[in-house]
Amino acid sequence: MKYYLRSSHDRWEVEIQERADGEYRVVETGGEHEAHFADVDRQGQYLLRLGSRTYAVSIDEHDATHLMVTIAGESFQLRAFDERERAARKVAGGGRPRTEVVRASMPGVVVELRCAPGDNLAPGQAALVLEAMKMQNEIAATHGGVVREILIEAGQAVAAGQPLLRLDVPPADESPAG
Amino acid sequence: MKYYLRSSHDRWEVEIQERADGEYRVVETGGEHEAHFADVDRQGQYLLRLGSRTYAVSIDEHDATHLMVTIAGESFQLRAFDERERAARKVAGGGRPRTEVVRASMPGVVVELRCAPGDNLAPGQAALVLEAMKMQNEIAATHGGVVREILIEAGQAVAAGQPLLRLDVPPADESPAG
Amino acid sequence: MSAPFQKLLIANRGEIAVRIQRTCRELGIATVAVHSSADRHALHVRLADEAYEIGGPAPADSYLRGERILDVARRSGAEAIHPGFGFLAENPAFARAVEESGLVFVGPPAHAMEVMGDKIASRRAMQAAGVPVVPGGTAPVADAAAAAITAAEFGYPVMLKASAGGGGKGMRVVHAAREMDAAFRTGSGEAESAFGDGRMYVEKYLAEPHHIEVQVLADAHGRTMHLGERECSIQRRHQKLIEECPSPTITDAQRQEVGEVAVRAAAAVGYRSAGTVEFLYSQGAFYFLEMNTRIQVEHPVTEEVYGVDLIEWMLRIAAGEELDLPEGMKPRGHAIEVRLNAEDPENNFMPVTGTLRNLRLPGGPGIRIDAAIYSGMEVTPHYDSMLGKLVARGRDRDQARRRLERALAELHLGGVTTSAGLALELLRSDEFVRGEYDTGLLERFRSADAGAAGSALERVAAIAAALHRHHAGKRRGLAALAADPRRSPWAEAGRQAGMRGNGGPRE
Amino acid sequence: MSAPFQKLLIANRGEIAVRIQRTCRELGIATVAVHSSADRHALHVRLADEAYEIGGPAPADSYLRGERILDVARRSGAEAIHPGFGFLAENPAFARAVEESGLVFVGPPAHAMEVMGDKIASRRAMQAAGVPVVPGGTAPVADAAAAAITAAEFGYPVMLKASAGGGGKGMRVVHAAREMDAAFRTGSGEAESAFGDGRMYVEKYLAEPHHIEVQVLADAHGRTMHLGERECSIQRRHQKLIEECPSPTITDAQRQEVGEVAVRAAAAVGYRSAGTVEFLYSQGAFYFLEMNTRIQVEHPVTEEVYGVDLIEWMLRIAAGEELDLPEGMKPRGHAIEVRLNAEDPENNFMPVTGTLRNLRLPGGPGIRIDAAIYSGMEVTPHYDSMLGKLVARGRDRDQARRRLERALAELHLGGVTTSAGLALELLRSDEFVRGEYDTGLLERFRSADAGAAGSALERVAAIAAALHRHHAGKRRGLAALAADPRRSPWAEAGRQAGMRGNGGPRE
Repeated sequence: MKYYLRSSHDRWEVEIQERADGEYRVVETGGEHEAHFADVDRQGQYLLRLGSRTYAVSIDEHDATHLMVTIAGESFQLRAFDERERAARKVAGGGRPRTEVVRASMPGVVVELRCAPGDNLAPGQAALVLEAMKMQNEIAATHGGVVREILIEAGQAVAAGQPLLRLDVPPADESPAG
Repeated sequence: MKYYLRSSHDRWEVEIQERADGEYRVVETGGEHEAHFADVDRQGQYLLRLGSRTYAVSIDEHDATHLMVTIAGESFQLRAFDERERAARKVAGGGRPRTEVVRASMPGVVVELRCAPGDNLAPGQAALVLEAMKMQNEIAATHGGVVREILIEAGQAVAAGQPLLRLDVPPADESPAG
Repeated sequence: MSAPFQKLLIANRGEIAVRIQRTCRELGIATVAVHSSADRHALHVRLADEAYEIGGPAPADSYLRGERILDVARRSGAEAIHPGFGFLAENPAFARAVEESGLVFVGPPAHAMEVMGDKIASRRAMQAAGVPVVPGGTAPVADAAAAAITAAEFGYPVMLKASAGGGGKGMRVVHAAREMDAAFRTGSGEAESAFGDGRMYVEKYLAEPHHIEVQVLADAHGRTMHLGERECSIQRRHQKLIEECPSPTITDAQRQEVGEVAVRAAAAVGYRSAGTVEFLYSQGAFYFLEMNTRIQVEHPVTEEVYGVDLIEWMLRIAAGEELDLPEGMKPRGHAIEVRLNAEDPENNFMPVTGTLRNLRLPGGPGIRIDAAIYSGMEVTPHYDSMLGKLVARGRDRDQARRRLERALAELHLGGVTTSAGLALELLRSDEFVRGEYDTGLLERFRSADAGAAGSALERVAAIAAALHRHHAGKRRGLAALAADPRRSPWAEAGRQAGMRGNGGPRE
Repeated sequence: MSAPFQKLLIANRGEIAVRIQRTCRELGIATVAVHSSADRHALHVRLADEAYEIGGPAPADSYLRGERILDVARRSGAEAIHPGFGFLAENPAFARAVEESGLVFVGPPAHAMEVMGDKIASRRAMQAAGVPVVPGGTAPVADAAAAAITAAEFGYPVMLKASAGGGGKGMRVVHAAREMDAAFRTGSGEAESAFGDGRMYVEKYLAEPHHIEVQVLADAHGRTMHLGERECSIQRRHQKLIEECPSPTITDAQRQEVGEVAVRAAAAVGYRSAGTVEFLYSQGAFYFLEMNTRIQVEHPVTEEVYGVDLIEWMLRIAAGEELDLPEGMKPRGHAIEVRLNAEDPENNFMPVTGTLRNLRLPGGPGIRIDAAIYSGMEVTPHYDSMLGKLVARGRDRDQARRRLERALAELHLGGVTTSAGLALELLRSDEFVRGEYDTGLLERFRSADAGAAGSALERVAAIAAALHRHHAGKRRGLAALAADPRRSPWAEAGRQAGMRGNGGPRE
């Protein structure tokens, strides 16, 4: 089986052949490894051995393809696809969306709007200010683009995940993170 | 619902009326309480509130009726029966068995036999010596009685739980621990 | 050793409530917890002797309701109330109400709180006591235009601050006149929302200063002393992330000097209890910034290095005991603390919510964990994002830093994004290793570095992710052969009961 | 500060392997783990940089296979081997084999081990060096009859000891001649099995003595020093359960005296590395008991009070560095350690096996946990029953004891019976609180007290048990309405995958 991994700035292809329960042969750009991989506590702690190197790995699943992998205190946000999922994504036109919906990352109150329909927001540029946990938090667009629609008003309370605005994302080369 | 609890030296009857999810009225010899009881982590940690007193309770189940309850570092081995189970036990003739099977509490090697068929062992008296974890451990009968049968030989390796000898327990008043 | 009180109410939650409970249990003091409906199963409730629910999840409905808390104190027979930090800790009206109820407030006198709680009043009091302050206005400015006029006097950059402020709320750096409008609006709005007081004032902005604060203790018998300083220059959004004791920046003579200034500052307002005098240190000079009239988040680094229990001293002082620590205590070894916040450093430190799981906590020599977390705990938007603190001590700064680095590598908190990974990177940065950093470190570090990018471990993480997908896919494949397609909550409960109960009654 | 080695092989498992790894990580030394097939997922494997499986679960098939371990050291490029405690730690042949391979053995010279490892040879060496020893025979006795003759010389009670012994194995107290036969038989059998050497000798039995031991450090440049003593008088089955530093029994002058005797004892055998000289203390006099030529389980209490990392010193000394700790170091504060053993105090401390779950670990000021446990860990019969250690330090003995008591109340280790509850009772006993106890405490305490019987919490536990049954019954009742009756392992795996994977691939 082959898997396709992406971080915000890099990508890997990893081929896995299962030799025995928990024993694998792993082939990736960096080389081939005899690997052992085991779920040690059913809570998210894993042992990974590559050759003789060992790693205490913590894995937290956001969903099946979004994983946070932590090794020795360093955390990596990764997306992981199998061949079927990758094919499905290709058909859907690659990773970069044509529109971006900016959502509330947590419940709060919109205390300031910093854009209007038609404004062009750069990637990472603050679109509005959300007050939550007693802090004023700037909410930014990830891809940026032209503001098509603003879905809330200043002063409005919003729930976590609630859509706040919709942008038209300009076409570009496929970004590594999809 | 009424429950019957026993430790090695005491017994309690506890009646539980459910008021709302997690909220109970508890009636026992020591009085009546408004109680809140909640499983906080699905791993064995519970909150118990009796009136305004709160307790961080750890519960480990050996099986449905054998519980180890730990509060503030003090552990209590308890047996807990509901009404149906208690009735079944009464029919079965009370807690005290007519025969006792002494078992190996862990894997090891029998290095010495200290009794022979026909011997009368007192409760707690060592019947044999089992070597395990590099220690010589005396294995004793709980209830004691006359040795009817010895099921192993000195020098033999035994598995955890393996029956070692069988005793005829003399009749007696029902002991609190059953 | 006798207990200063028989029963104490702790008007707080989370790790500071548990921290106070620990000292109480050690001293034989029974504890009364109060909690919101969201905290019904929290660790501070479970570890208390008694607990009372006082309202809904929002702080205004529970932890800020002084009247209800006083009522619980009376009903439960508590003799004293410890407010922890945040919530009612620096509210003079609450402190007065406690004392007027005939109970003991474990903290400073209300008057000291009032003076120090007002930026402008405290600046005036300090100037009168001969304590150096940051150059700046001493009165609130009416609006952005007035602020711009004052700013022009000192020259940009200036710092806009909330008159009622603390914890960085409402604070804004303004680099030029054209930024003043937006900064005043959001800063004042934040202050209004946090303190119910949107007044702002202007101070000279010291470029990349050090944040150095002095721990003081004062008893009711006229003795005020200090327990050295803490360096807290690593901040994000004007909130501290890493703190250490002693400061790697100042000399023994400067420690003595700033300690004496802090004692003078505390004595000037008739201080009693534990408190912290914060200074900016820039080009060899200390400037009074504010006094925090409470126990502080980062108090453990002082405890580790001076061998004292500050919570115990707060309780003893509140009970009228004399502060009998020796004069001129010296720091012994070094301690560094990292705050573990549920927040996303990649997203401007936005607080995040979630359910804690997959916890792996470090141990071994020199490691202290102050937290109130457990697997299954909900991190909600109602409260501060700090989950706990990881503290390392060592014979010297190098050992403390290496131990903390080692412990962060062992630590894992799953279910939420935290600041732990960033803290580890900071500890490894050249500036931190050399002990030559100031409040600009975090920003410089982040603009120079794209986080863990380029780490040799990333490739290993990718392999682990692939193996995890493979593993999970295999489990799902097996499951498809046998599993029940229904996924109702009842069926779920049944499965769990079956797994835990070992299949039902058995004898 | 430079690292004494680049890469170290740790020839051990469990908490001591993790303890050594922690210091290595702090010093920048890469670690190589070896493990049995039973320990494939153990924490010491996961936290290592490299790991090699060396055989089956039984120690004789893995952790005792010196040749295989040496082979791994060569293959991995490790420069040195730390043996931990137990297994090969006091095996002179292994130490020699390591040195002959051109690697460094992190421990004493083989000759010192040999002398101290033989009870009779060490008694002779100590007598020659003017170190007082317990009155007794200096040659092994042929059989029970010969033992009885020697015993008659000193008068009963006497102590039968294994000539090759250590850790209480083979040791028997004999109160009268009629007990000699059985005691000799089981003691010699135990010694034969533990050490491959069943020889026994006889010593005068000191009634209820104190077990006091001195930590020594010696470098390769002729310096030998001591770091005070530990009181280890609370023992079960001749194995220590609670240890503290300093001893509450002896005076400063006695500390100095016994420390100097210990230095003399170590120097007499050309000692190098960390080691412990054990004494019995009875009626004002110290008697040499044995020297443990390794790091000891209870080393953390010394580390906490003297502020040193003993593992680091073992590594530095092994690398040839000079011991540059100051002369005459004084204890600062107090530390107490409780061993957390998987054993049943109600059943003569029999080791127990099981799967660890439901872990709740304490934190807060003054608490240190040295362990290698995790939820889901199998406690097998193959290895020592010690899961880890809980250590508290305080400014004085009273604070350390209160902190440890508080931490034990927070601790929970589920899935196996442990010694933690008994330790808590002992800490609360009058004798321990007063610091007036000897090796007879545990036995006196247990015969006077029926464990937790009569605790006010037992009734609360019974109510919790009833509510738990009710809760479980309700879940089962709900489950019966909806659950799938099949309970195959595949269906189980499917349920878990379903719960964890959030219902399959999604984008």
